[in-house]
Amino acid sequence: MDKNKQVQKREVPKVFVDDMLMSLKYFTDEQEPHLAIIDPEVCIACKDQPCIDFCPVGAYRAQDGRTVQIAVQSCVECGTCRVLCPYLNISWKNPRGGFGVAYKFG
Amino acid sequence: MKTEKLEFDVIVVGAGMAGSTAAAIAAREGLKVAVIERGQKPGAKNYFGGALYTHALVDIYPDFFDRQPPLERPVTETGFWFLSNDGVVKATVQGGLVDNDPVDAFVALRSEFDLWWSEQAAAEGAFIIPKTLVTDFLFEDGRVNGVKTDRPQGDLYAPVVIICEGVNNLLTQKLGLIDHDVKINATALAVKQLISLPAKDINARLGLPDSNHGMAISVMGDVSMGLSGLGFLYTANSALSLGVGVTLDALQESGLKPYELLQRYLEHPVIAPLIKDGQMMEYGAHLIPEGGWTTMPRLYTDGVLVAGDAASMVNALHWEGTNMAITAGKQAGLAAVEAHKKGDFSAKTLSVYQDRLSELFVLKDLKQYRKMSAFLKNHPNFMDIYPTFLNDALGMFFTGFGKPKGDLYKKIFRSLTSRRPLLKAVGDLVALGRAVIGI
Amino acid sequence: MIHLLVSVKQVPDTTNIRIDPETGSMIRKGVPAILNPYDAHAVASAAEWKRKLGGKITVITMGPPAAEEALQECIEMGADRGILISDRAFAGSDTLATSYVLAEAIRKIHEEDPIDMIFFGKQAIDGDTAQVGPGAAIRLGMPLITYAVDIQEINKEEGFALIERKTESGREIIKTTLPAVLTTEKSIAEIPYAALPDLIYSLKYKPENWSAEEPLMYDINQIGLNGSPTMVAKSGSPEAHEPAETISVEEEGIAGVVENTLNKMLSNISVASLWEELK
Amino acid sequence: MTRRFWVFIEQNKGQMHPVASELLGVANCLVSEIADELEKTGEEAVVEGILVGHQVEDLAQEAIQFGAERVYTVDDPAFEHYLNRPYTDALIYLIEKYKPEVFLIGATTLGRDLAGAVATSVKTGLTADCTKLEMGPFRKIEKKLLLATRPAFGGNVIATIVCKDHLPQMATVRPRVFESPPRDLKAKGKVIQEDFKVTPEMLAANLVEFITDENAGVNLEYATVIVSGGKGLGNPDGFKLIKELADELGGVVGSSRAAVDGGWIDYAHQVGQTGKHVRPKLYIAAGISGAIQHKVGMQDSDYILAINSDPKAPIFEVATLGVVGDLYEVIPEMIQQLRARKGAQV
Repeated sequence: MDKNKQVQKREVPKVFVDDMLMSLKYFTDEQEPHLAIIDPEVCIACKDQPCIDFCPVGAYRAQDGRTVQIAVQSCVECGTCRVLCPYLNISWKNPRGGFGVAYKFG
Repeated sequence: MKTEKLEFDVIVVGAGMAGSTAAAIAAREGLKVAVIERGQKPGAKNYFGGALYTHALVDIYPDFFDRQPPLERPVTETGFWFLSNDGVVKATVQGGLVDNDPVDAFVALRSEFDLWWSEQAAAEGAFIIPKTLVTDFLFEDGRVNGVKTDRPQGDLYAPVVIICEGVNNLLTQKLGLIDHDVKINATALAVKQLISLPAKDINARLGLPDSNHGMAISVMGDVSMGLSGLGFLYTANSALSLGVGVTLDALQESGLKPYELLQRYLEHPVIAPLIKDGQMMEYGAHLIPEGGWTTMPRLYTDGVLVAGDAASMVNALHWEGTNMAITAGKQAGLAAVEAHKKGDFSAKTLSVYQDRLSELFVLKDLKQYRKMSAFLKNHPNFMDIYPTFLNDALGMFFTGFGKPKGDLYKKIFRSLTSRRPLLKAVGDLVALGRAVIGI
Repeated sequence: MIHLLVSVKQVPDTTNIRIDPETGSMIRKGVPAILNPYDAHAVASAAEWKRKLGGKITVITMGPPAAEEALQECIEMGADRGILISDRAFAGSDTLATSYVLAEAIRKIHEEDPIDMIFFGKQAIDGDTAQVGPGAAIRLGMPLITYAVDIQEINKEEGFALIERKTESGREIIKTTLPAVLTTEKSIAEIPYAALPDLIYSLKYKPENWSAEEPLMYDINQIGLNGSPTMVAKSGSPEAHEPAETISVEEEGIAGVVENTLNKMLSNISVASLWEELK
Repeated sequence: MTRRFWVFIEQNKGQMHPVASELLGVANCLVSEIADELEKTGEEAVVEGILVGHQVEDLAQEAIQFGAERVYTVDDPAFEHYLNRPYTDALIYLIEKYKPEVFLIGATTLGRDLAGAVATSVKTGLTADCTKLEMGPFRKIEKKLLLATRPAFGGNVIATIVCKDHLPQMATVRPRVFESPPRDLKAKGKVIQEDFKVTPEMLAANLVEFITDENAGVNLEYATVIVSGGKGLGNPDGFKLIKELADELGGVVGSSRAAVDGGWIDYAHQVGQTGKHVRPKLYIAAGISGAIQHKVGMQDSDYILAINSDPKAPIFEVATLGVVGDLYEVIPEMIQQLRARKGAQV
């Protein structure tokens, strides 16, 4: 018997990233955040703002549609934004010693 | 406030696989070694699939297993799973050549293991300084003779600095050992979930006789939705480690959210039952350098050596990264010892580091596979057409009962050629062969 | 030159707790142990006054051997001497027994090297009882100022200090004789980013180990289980409620959803009575 | 022998703190729960108020009207403003004189400060921030004990604690965890003046100055409408929108701990286990994920409206009604429609 039913492609489920972040331990550096947008105007002009999608912890969010803000305390320092931002508009440093994510399992 | 200068024989930047190894080897030979780790503790910033390889571990500590290392399950079954949209072809091997004592690979969790691995280096005499970020180098008449950190009075001096800073090699770039940042076509972003499950459920669902058996699986096909990337499945003691890595440029073009791609993988009809009623213990993300030879920085200069991910020492196809880091860490440590014996820390003396690595699998494999990341980039069909074809072919083959086999083979053949013209498919195979052989 | 003492505690990080569904008890594995945040700010405050007036800081903690790490963190922030009070006999101590153990240790240190000010963090984030500071103060017969948000002055010569504390109704400035016991809020001081030499010193520092017999002989009837009038009769995870009725903006559009929400909300009796008064 | 159930009548400048009346209600419930034992043993149980202050006679009557059969008062100018040492010593004196069985104190900053010192001096057990109190059997102990239930480990565990072989069994309770009983203006009860002298050495620490705090006006605990914001606001100025909605409903602004820790709003607004415990008629939670530590502080509200863009946010577990959407869309629309509805009626 031929299985010829049209197998439709499984699409991508909608996930709310905060549910993921609940599992992570951070030592948040309130005094010196390690990420910053160099020139906010560039983000407003940026057509598709890919950072909102490619960041694995969804730290980049567009407030009222255009201005992009970074939830720095969620960052896991993977470095993707530094190199994938189409305009290299992110000032990217490692957090100060001892701060940032601290994986419990890894 | 104490104010005298902080002087060491060797400074190692980063207490990961490469760093703690280099420190242990140098300290073992009597050198005064400092390891500067930016995390709260060694292991806090490290994340992988993944498995450690026994050959490298026992090479550093012959009595490795007597030291009760914090490992998860031994890998007794390994191989490939080719996922189609709703099925899988499992090509795994167990027993036979894989059944060794000790086993060739162990699943591990980096936070616990890397901390333990750094403690072994401390036992050799290395001094581990956590919670401190190296921000720059110190120079004396043009030569590196120490590092600056982000702490007040944060300078440390040593004639040899071994950089093991990981994939985001900002210091290596700052020193000019490489003229570009991480390449988006030769680096993958991997996201993973560690899902806790009772050990007996893992054993039952994966067909493992007991908790002393484990799996390390490379998952290809539907997991990356045709993007160039790989999925994986590892069995921890009472948890499953499931993740997927996708090359950065492919990720950007797709517009996919990494955690949603991962969720889709976890909801795959073959995967979902494995993790039913599991509780997510931790989600994480990390870059994997896949450029190997093509994105490797200069490995040494006056007073400086580079090892591990910072030097792109990862062979993605074979999931080899930690063993390369350990082997390179050892050679860097030995090179530092020799330099101290000679009292000369010039690039010429330190070049022995690269010579040694060239004779070992580290540079040999990376050179051989130097075309691999480009190959995978230009042949995405290995990520969707062929895995799906494999599923269809075997699916038809094993349900072709009572039908003339001649037609069956024609249908199987057509299920390939309808997706990929024969000549092109043969061409792909040849290209794969060449990328693997490295010609 | 002043001598300040800070009593600290290593606690499991309660923001990352996982509960074992069967036993209802906390899953220890993978839960990082940290220096109680309120105590860290207390040490930071002591370090500020050590810099201002010169002197030294002693930190004590009662806990398992692993609590040594918490003391190391205090040394890193500027403390000079760390004492770990650890003994199996202390296991199961409730706040009454704990305040006895800490108060007696402080008394012994005070006899050998008079202390001017004793700090406790406002509470520990695992127990949240806020009873150990007040308990120790009464046992030592020293004045107690809780919820301190700022130390305005410490005057050793004239033997007084001015402390600002915060209550629901407002802020009080208290003048107290010395030595005194403070429990402090986080705003008492910011945690410094230690200089490298201090961090290195703390990594090499080995705290002193005190037990139930050495150097102080504790009364076994006042420590551990037999020194603890309170005990846990039963524990479990809070019962989960089934999720409420939810309406989604995506499905009904913004105006429709809000309309629907207000209708439902204002039809609830208690909310309705409110709404009447408001109009 | 009389089994005494005591309640500390906290007062400030002649005003009785409502938590005292709430605890008088609880004390009377506890007495009713041991009625069977009283019958068997023929003992008598009584709810008594403990009032410390200066010129506080009329408060004693108020305590009686909320359910105290008897009130012991300690009146001295030194008690006019709360100081730990004199209040503690006065209570120790009364406890040693009358030997109460249970002693309930409001978990205000004053109460927590006082209870810890008193419990340690009389060497008894004290359970803090209880969310449930009842008299019940415990193992083979002959008399029923006070079963005090409270959250531990940041609210992740609910523990029931007993204090055995030590009296009084002490417990502190957050304001608004229990309802005040109705006030019976015709209630009669005895007021007993205790003479307790304050000695100078009790005043080693004394008040120099008192500054009323503008945020102190935020009486979150007794507000009937609270609109709370959390990290979901994205930034501090999100609280302007929260304030606008709160004003529209005649309510007060609350917040999650994460917003306070981020320095977005003063601690006085924090609702939750380490903040205020509230029980308003209407509680609106906007952009609050609903960690257990927050839910513990507001789940007793009559009506809870949760607005969150994450359908799986834990806050929806305690909400009466949940709106899944962007608060920056939902709230402005709510304000508009509320004004429209008000405009239409007036």
